[in-house]
Amino acid sequence: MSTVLSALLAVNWISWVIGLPLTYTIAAFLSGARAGRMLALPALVLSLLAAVGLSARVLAQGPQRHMVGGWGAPLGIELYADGLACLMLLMTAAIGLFTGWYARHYFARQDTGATYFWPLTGFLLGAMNALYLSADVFNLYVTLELLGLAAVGLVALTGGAAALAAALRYLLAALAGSLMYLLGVALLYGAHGTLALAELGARLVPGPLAWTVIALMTLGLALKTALFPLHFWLPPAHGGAATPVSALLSALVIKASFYLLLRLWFEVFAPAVTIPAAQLLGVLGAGAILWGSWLALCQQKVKMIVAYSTVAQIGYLFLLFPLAAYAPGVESAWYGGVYQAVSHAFAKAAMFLAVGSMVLAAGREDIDQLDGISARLPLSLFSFALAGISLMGLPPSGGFIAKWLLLKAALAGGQWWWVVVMILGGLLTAAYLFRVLRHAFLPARRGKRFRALPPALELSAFGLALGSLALGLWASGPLALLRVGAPFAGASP
Amino acid sequence: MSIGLIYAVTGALLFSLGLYGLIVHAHLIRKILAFNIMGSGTFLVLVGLAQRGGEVDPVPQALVLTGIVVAVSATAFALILARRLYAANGRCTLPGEGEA
Amino acid sequence: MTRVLVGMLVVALGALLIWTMLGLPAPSGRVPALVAAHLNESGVAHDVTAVLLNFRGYDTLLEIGVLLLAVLGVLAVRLAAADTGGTLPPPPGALLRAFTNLVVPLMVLVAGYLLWAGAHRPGGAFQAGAVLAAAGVLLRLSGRLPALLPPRFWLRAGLLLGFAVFLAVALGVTVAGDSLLEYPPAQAGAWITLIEATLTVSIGLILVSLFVGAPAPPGEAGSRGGDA
Amino acid sequence: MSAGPWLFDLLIAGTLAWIAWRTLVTPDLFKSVVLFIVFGLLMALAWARLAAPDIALAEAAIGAGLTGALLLDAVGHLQAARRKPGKRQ
Repeated sequence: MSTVLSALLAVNWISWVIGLPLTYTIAAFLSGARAGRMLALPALVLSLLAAVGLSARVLAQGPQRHMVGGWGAPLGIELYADGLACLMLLMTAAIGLFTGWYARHYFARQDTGATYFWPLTGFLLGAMNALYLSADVFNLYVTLELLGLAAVGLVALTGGAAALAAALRYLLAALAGSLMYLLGVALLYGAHGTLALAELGARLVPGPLAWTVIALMTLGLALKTALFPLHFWLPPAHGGAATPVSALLSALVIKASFYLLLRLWFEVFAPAVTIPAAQLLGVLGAGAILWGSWLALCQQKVKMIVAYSTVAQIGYLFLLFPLAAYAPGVESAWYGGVYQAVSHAFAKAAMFLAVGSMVLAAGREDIDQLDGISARLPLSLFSFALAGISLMGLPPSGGFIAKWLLLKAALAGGQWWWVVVMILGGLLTAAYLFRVLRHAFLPARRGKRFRALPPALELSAFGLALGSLALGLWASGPLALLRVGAPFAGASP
Repeated sequence: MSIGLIYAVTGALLFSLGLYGLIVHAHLIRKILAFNIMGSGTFLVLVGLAQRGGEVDPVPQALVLTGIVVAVSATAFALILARRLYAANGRCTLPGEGEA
Repeated sequence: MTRVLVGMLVVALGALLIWTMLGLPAPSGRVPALVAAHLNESGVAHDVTAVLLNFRGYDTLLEIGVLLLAVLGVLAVRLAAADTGGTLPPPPGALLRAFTNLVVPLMVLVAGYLLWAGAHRPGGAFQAGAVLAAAGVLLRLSGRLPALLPPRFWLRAGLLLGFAVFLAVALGVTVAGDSLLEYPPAQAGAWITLIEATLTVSIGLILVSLFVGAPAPPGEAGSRGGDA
Repeated sequence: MSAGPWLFDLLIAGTLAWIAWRTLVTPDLFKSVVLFIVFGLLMALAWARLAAPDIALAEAAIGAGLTGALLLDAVGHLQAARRKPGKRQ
């Protein structure tokens, strides 16, 4: 038994985490929509297993370094898997699996766009896995572009003028963001002669170059993460896409650029970042929470409510930066911010899938057409409510743990004003979520017809909602994984 | 000032010009042109700055080759989206940005 | 008003960038020295090719993915049948046909030369692929490339070939126990030649597909009858 | 290093910036695209001056050639469509 285990631990999981989704993409494009659909679940399960295998290895042996081509930095590209990377990989694989399950049945119903959904999704997941594992700033640029083009392709799948405009707006924003990031890469290589994250972290010194690089890269990645007031591209893209696409984009894709920002700020920029810069990110985060929640409250279309909710929830991620700027709160802030990224992913994917089912059943997208949903789709509505608990930050949910850690950091650092923002944000979140629930609990109007849905559409959303709950009930596991190789070794949140 | 630095400075100018065009132009093809100019500027900084000492550095040269391929991919995709949008609603601009 | 504001901001950005760059000390030259030191282990004699296909081959693998994604995107955002009018060439004149007859074989030769040259001097799969694509565009303009798209099975296989071979090699060498893309030193040259040759074909096909524009998806191949 | 090649590089650099500016502000879209292709060819020259012949080849073939062809095709298509009376569907 132990030999089997040690053999499994010795497997080169990093290669497979990246290789499996890309191999699936080739198969899905080569053999067309039907094969793509049939192979999706096996490929997604294998990807999840590879992520689990890598995480087990990281838990057992500590962070893993992988020198692509055997060269090592600075000549070659290095990959690096620590607890943070593993948690993001697990999140991506789990949400990819449930969303893929949903999509199998969603696209069986309405076939437009199904042909290219599968290969594009394979690229999307492969690009995210590659991004989470890369330890080279230029290689990260290539993964960002791979991710951006795959995401835009998925948005455009629906066809129609609105989807095309949303896709173009998204594409132009993503390209501008990538080029700002790439200019930062050019300055870093020019100044320090290396592209490896670890080496750059050791060489960066405070000064005009460091500050210019920080400004360019942070601006580019904030644009890609849709941080207020750069969120203009997000609602039409996320709210207008096909439902499984909305879930993938809102839950996962924005987390990739946020993750990169986190890595850069803590592992490369740390010696040169200033407290005002961190406070500025926090102020924008606060703006996102309040403005995004307010706009969510004003929307008429259900999917747009969920999309604006993403704009607001992104704000919490950015509170991490000012909260971590003062020593007493730094650990809680870091763990809280990362936990917010993961629990928001599960809750938001569940919410988009549940809302998508409601829209599909009712045949309309407007919030006042949801009457009768509580009787017709109780499981979807329940999933929506469970996910809402996490978004509001109520116990027992992953969102509660995340916001609790952030509050703890705010109090430890004496920054009470962020507490006020978080409480206001929670109240606004409750307001827009209850607005949806209220409409859904109204009795169906006379003669209203619903489309029958395959149970998988409801069950996959429910699975994700349970996941967002489980993150609150069993938080010690993910937090233990996060601790492996965290910027503050050995400490617990 | 070395040859490398001359082109790196030019690259910074082109990046700024391109960014300006990308923001202020409403016409989609102009935005795509501006993006390409911004990209060329970035590439010049990448190679020029690394070669400011006069020594040839093959690494940034290889990175720029990769970057050029990425840029043409993005351009082709953006153009097809723009043409398709024009076919759908007869406009060459994004909604809310007006016809310029 | 917006223009003035944006203008001031980008002028400030440009000035900041230039001021930053002018203040930098001379580069260390560490990485170029490393490239030169390991060039003879890379399997090729030209340094840029060595970086592209060996030292940083992983970047190139993902970059072919970006190219494929552009094709996927173009296919996904297919134009309505009426809209392909712009990409349809006018009936070819006799001159164009004669020119094509003369030039296309020449271009194939040039592509082959560029591919071969890449191992020891400037050139390689990308430039060769681009020349092949130009030949394809010429054939297309003179009406010799009927119904290239929508992509049937074999065309899709051609589009994927370079990426698939590259990925298979990258993963294949890990099964033997080494890192991703770690060619056995003695065989590096052979693997790179295989990868470059297949990449050239795929890059050529991908670039032509991007130019030919958005066709109907494979599922509708029968009903549309070509890309017109 | 003598002043001669230096001046040549400054000339290329200045022309690049000027053509980029003209590309962005020229009212006629078709002329803009033609200027952009000229810009790409000048970029190839700049790459040659930076001792980067690989990029010069790729820039001429892909940057100026293919991107230019794609843009010309798109502009020609849009202008042809615009000349027809009524909106296309």
